[in-house]
Amino acid sequence: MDESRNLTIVQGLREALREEMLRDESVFVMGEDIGIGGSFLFTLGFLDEFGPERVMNTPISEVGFVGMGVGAAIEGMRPVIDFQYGDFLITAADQVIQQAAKLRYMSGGQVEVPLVFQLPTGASGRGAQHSNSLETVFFGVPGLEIVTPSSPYDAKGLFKSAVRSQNPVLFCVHKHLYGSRGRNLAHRDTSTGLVPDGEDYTIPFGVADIKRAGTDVTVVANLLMLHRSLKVASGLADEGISVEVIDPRTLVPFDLDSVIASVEKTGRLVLVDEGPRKGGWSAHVAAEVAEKGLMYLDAPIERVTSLDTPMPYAPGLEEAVVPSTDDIEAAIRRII
Amino acid sequence: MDESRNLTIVQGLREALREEMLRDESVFVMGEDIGIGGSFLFTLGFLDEFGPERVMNTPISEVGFVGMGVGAAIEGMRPVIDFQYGDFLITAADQVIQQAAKLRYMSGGQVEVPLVFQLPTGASGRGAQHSNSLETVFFGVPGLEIVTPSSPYDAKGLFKSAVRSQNPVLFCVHKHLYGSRGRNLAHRDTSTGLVPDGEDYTIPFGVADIKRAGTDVTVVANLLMLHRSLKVASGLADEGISVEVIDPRTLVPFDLDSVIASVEKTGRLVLVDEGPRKGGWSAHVAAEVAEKGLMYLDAPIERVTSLDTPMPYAPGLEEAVVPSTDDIEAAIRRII
Amino acid sequence: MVLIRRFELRVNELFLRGLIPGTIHLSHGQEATAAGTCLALETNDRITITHRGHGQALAKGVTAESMMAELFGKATGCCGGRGGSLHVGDMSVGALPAIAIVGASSPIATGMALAYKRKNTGQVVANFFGDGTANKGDWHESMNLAAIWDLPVVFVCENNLWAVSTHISDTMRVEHVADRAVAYGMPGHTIDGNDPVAVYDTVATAVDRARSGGGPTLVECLTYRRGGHKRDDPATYRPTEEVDAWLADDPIERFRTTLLNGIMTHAQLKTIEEDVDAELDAAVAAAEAAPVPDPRTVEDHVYG
Amino acid sequence: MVLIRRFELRVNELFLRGLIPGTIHLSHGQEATAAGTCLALETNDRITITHRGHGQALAKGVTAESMMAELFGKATGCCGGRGGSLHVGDMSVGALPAIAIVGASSPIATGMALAYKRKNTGQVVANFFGDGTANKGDWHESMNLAAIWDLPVVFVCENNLWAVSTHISDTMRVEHVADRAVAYGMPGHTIDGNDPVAVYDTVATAVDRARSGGGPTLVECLTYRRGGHKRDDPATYRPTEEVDAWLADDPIERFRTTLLNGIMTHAQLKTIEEDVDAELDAAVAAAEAAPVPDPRTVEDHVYG
Ligand SMILES: Cc1ncc(C[n+]2csc(CCOP(=O)(O)OP(=O)(O)O)c2C)c(N)n1
Ligand SMILES: Cc1ncc(C[n+]2csc(CCOP(=O)(O)OP(=O)(O)O)c2C)c(N)n1
Ligand SMILES: [Mg+2]
Ligand SMILES: [Mg+2]
Repeated sequence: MDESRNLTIVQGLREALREEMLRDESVFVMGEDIGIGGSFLFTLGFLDEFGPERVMNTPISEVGFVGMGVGAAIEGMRPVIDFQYGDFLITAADQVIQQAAKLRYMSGGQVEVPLVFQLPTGASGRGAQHSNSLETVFFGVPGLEIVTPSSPYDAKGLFKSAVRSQNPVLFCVHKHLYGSRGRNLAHRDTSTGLVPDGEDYTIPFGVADIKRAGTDVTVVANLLMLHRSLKVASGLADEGISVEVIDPRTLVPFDLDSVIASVEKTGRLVLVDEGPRKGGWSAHVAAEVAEKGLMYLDAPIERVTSLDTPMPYAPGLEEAVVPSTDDIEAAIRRII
Repeated sequence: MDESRNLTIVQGLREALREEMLRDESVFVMGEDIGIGGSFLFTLGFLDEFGPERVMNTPISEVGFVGMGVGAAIEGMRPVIDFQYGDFLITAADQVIQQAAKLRYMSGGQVEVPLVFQLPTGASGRGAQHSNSLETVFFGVPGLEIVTPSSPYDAKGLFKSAVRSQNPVLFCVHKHLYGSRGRNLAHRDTSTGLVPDGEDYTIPFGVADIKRAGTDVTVVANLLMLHRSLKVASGLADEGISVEVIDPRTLVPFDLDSVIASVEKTGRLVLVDEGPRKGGWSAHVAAEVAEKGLMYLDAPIERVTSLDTPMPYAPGLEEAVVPSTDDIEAAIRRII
Repeated sequence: MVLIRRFELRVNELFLRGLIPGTIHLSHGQEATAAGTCLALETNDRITITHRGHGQALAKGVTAESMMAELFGKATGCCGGRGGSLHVGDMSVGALPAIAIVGASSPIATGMALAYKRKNTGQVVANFFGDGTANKGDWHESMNLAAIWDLPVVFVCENNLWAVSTHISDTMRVEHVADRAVAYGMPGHTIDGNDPVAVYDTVATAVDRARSGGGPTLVECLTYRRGGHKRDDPATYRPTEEVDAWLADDPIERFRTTLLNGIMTHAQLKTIEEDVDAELDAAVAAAEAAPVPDPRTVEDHVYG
Repeated sequence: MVLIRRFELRVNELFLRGLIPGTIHLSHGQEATAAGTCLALETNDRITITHRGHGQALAKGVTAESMMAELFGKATGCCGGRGGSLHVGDMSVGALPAIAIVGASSPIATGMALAYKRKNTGQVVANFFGDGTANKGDWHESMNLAAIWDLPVVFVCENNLWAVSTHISDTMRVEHVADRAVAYGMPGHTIDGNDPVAVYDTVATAVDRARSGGGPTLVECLTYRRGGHKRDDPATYRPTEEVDAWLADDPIERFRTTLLNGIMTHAQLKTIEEDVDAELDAAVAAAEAAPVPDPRTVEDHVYG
């Protein structure tokens, strides 16, 4: 592949949205201040290219424009709604949980709601109200699809699938992984990557990706935690500990089969999730494995999660709450 | 105890609120149409006894009056907010998740938010938008306490603790368990019960109650599912299968020790939760046991939950979604 | 209007006989608002429906048969039995299945209007809502967004003075919901919602305006519930004088008088009533006979 | 006002030097609104603070020292380092730690006012918010609730014409936020927010009204951000003429001229500036020297 195509996630997303908008007239994007690119520069340049009808700057009215997305989707449009911080979607939770996710079902299949939310997620030094893990908050809602990409290649392919999905999709990207200009980019070595040029590929939902193969222990991690886990895995390799790192890529649907197949091989499972300890995808996966894969386990299932606190502001406190590479390594060592 | 004191849950709650309002001037109640008792007649007669200043009928403005509850609590009041259906709290999710739950922490302990939500929860034949398990929706939010009483005695004692708590409390009561006039009351034999007269008792949060002792398998269940589980347990007793039924009573804090102690004894665990399969308290408890109590398990951890669908209206479909006594019995038999 | 009235009374009866599960919110007394509004719309225009939505749905053309079956929770219902009374609707006649969360349909209607504008279809959507709904932030945001983007939506308030047991004068300091339109730079009208002609005229003007790119209008129709909020509510909280005055002003009786004044004959009206009764008899019979949904399909329609 | 201005410029500098983590929203240019409002309040009155809240907090009496330490994420900060720039505040001087979700503080302020009314304390709360916030349903619901219950709250809009990069004229069809007060039956005033005396006078009247049981008032203060929305925003979306006109109307320069007109001398003003600089030097030094919060305390204050 063309080495100049070593992109960041936001670049991959931007390409995906642009290509989808060129391909399909019904795709449009709305959100706050997206005329200047939005908070993570996801729509940088789009207003010039597509004009204000397809790149709609909204007032600060989340219930209003999320509900509008639902209505426009019902009537055949494919809205993409950009959030400056995914946290603000909580102010429109009813439109997500009670409307978007349920209208298809409660109408007996009469309507569908193809709608994508672009949601910066996770902690990034901004304190309690700007650090929710949206993929945790909305995890248990039937009718939603939830995507958490961790590489530019995945992000682009998954985003195209999101736009083409007939369901509401929460597309959650960690704030430290976009790589937008002026923003902190964590783990540049693993969080940037090659993306093919001009190829219209998609990545299906519900297919996990083994980001690193291994035989001694299975680690399932996503978003920022995937990169921390990869780092730990490569450190442990020097000691001869072989860690398999699985990126579920989508949380709903979740590729449980791949996780269980890996556990069957390794006998050990560590789940790494930036959300708080109570609930979230990692609790669900642990529960599923404890029911369907208990016979393969040679050790307790370890979960590495944030502490059950709101997110503190001071950098040292935030570090104490969110799983670190040390925490991940310790969990692996506990069961090996 | 006085046999005439065989109460329903709503009677227990009403007594608790009344006694707390008499005891403490700062307690007041607000909500929609509570002047006529509210949807489940929780405040029946309160307007006459306490007047409109302490029994505030609100407009349909959930964000507004929930936020007002937060503000009033900060300034030393103890608001109780009554919901007609807990589902409508989702329209005020930001005030719960981002404000009430976090203000104490992000202010460094400068403020506290003692605030109780009275939330009818679960499915009751009204279709998708009136059947959310609120205890699932808000389960993972650090800073909230979540209570799910299943008997009048517990309800009264827990409600008093809720009013006296310094934290925001979601007090979730199953719609089929109130026993309000004109409403369906499920499992009258176990869901009504004796409540002592004139005794100012409280039940602490985080202490599970063994509703039925047993030795072969541990069932943890709450709300309507507790009563279904008790029914199954008494049926299985005839076959000589001894089921221990634990009612966690509060989900946050959760009394994990009691569950693990029971599993140590029985070696088998079934969790019964009306919420959908993905997430919720039962996934969390399964994950915790798979981490901290794996060595005690002689069989996979079974979870019996609703299907991952919005709630359908037709009675036969709702029954297919929500765990039945048959589903619970089958899960127990699978691991015994 | 006669169909709505008799449908509601029939439903009430069936409910009391235990044939309809769940809960119901009847709209008898408010027929003129639903009928007048929907008459001003084309078939491919849309409405959004409230929790008190049977009348709105019938007025837009949802059949009594498919709706009755839905209320019975049958597979032949307009939502296949998945919706129930709180979610009736039929997209094939332009009636979005009802949204039972107060205020939540206003932004959705606004978004539907956005789609019409973008796709240049010339369609219009009427968003029904109640007086109590105008205190919900969702509604406020929608009014503003529709206004700034000149979207083809007509906001139709069924102001029946009460939100459950709470009188409008206890929830707002303005007299009329339409007084709030000015905050969004939108025209607002308060009209007699028990006069189907007045409703038709005002909504038709608003629809024309919307269709021609003139943007949204708020039409507030003054009307009244003839019953309680829902089936088990005796509505004793309403002052007798108010109830008496409004019940005396029955939209159907009034319109009957108008029609008998040279437009239609007694015999013609009688025929309408008989047709309606026959239609309802058939609807009930069909609903009773229809199969319940197959539980094995319960996971259909969660995802597409 | 001088303290606010210099605090903000100092913070900007420290941020660029990498000493302040997180993000910051500066309020220089808007000093007169914060100062005029808080001067009209008693110490035991309250304010709620926005994301752009340093000025509001300082005006209410939060010390530069405790706020600077908070911005540095230090244990001595007003929120013990748990809050940061987005959540500054100090209840001991009546400043509720800031709420960074747009619109969310309005219902909370309204509820605080309810407590004062119920407990008969005679207190008043001023709820600061921006022009962009008036499009949020949360705000709408609060305005209405405060109005129907005559609660002692003053809604103070800092209308700086922009919400991030979005001009007020693109988000509402009315010219002024205060034009919306009529929808709630509440008095609304639009005033020169760069004139501390005008702000003081109007807010003081509103506070008196609130304190005496007259209910809430909406005061819209026209003002301007001297910088971008946040630290990395060059604000190039704003038209040059608009920027030039507003920057020329500096509230501090203007008030200086007023004061020099016989009220204070150059020397006195100079002393103020020197005192402020000394205070800020001390605040920065203290913040730099202060300890970071102990990670072992990280789980404190989740529950009480
Ligand atoms: C957000 C929300 N809050 C509360 C309810 C419960 N509820 C259903 S209808 C209703 C009253 C609605 O009043 P109004 O808008 O005037 O309509 P009406 O019932 O008079 O037709 C209420 C409070 C709800 N469905 N949704
Ligand atoms: C609910 C919500 N949506 C979006 C944001 C992101 N945001 C922070 S400040 C801001 C602009 C606010 O504008 P305005 O109310 O005019 O205040 P100003 O910044 O001009 O002081 C936005 C969109 C937020 N914090 N909360
Ligand atoms: Mg009404
Ligand atoms: Mg502004």
